[in-house]
Amino acid sequence: MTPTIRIQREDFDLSAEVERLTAARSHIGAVVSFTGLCRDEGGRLQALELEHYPGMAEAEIGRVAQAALERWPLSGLTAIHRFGLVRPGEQIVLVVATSAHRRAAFEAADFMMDYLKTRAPFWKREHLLDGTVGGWVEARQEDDDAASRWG
Amino acid sequence: MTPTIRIQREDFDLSAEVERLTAARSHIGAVVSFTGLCRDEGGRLQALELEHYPGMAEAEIGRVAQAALERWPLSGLTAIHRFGLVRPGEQIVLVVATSAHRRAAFEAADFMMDYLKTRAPFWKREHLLDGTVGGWVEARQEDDDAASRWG
Amino acid sequence: MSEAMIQTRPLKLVYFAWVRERIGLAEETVTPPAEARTVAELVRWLKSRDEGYAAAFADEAIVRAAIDHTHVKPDASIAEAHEIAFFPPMTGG
Amino acid sequence: MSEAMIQTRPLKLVYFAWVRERIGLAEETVTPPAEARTVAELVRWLKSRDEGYAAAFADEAIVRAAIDHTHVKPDASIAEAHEIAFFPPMTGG
Repeated sequence: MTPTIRIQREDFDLSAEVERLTAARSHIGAVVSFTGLCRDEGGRLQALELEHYPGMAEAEIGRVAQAALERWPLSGLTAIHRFGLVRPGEQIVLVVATSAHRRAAFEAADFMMDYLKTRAPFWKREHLLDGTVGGWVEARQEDDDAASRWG
Repeated sequence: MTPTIRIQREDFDLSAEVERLTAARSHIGAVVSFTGLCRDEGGRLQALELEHYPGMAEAEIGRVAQAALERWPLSGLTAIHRFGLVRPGEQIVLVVATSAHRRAAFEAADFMMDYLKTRAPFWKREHLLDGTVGGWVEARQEDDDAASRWG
Repeated sequence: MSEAMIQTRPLKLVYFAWVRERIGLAEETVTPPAEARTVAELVRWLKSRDEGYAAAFADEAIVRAAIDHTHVKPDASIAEAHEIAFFPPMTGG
Repeated sequence: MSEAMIQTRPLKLVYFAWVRERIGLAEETVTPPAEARTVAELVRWLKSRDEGYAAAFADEAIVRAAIDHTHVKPDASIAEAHEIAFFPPMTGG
């Protein structure tokens, strides 16, 4: 099975991506999706600017997906990450994992997100409502801690 | 926040349910969905018959949802479970959890599914391709084990 | 509440999945004797009624019970119950 | 590969986020001296070039590096590298 990995400026459609993985595959019992949205950060955010490293972003997410496929018996795996300007309430990232059973689908999606956060070459900068460009979002220790759960 | 709980014969739409939880709420950063599908069990299954205990099904899922709300800082929580005849590839159950951060959304959805499996009064019976009605699906020890993880 | 009142109070019983099939009924209203004070004692009385109940409750440890839509253990009192349900371990989700 | 070859081999460097901003460049091609054999040694050489690099790498422990699209540690050899990237800890997802 080849995972689907897309790095794109455009939005994505959750149902369409789930449909792509489940259509005509009736051995799938579990579908877990994670959608990451842009928060408004208490109303002060106008948009998030997402910078990425083209080429490496695809390669690194591909490596994380391969690790997930080796670890869990998955039927399908999709990861989509947007770049550019994303406004509060809009979608940033999607992971969908399908499997015969729910434990594999839950764990693989959780694992993918932990590694996307800490290893995929994306950086967020805040654009504030007052028109200024704020600072780069700082990496959080708890994201590293989350990724280290997987050994 | 009041969770949405529905016990219904009709199918449901993943995107519509996610949309209901996220529309115009821009403090949400994470959406985790679990969709449980009817497997074809190696091609021998024509349909699953889902029997439920009306009244108690809603009450019990409501109690599990309340426990999730007390345990995690959720922005929204939806659980939908179908009854009646469901064919391979069709959807059986949906849980959607939204939160500011991903850990709460993942854990709450995972928790909901573990407790739905072991506490919600639903019973599955197999209808086979050869036209016969097979046996009642047996409860699995690993489902009890999964639920006991949450203490 | 006096034993006489308990004895004569009708109680709704509902059955699901193979418990329902073995008993041959989806629901019924019964008036259990006063000595049936707990779920386990009610099951013992039901088993004495005919072989359908005996088959349904052959392995008492596996059949689950709920009083008024809430899961209960075999030693739960049925004194305040309006509807008692018996069913196999759940297999939803 | 001889040191003379290493010395003259041009190397593409790419920078992201605040590393890019502090250096003032998104990418450049450099020819580092032969003694710059590892990522850490390359950083030391870059820091000596001007204050933008010095500011970008002020806390060397925090800047991450990748060689040809793969994360590497500071002691990684740059001998076979075609493109080396420097960037802050990732904040995607």
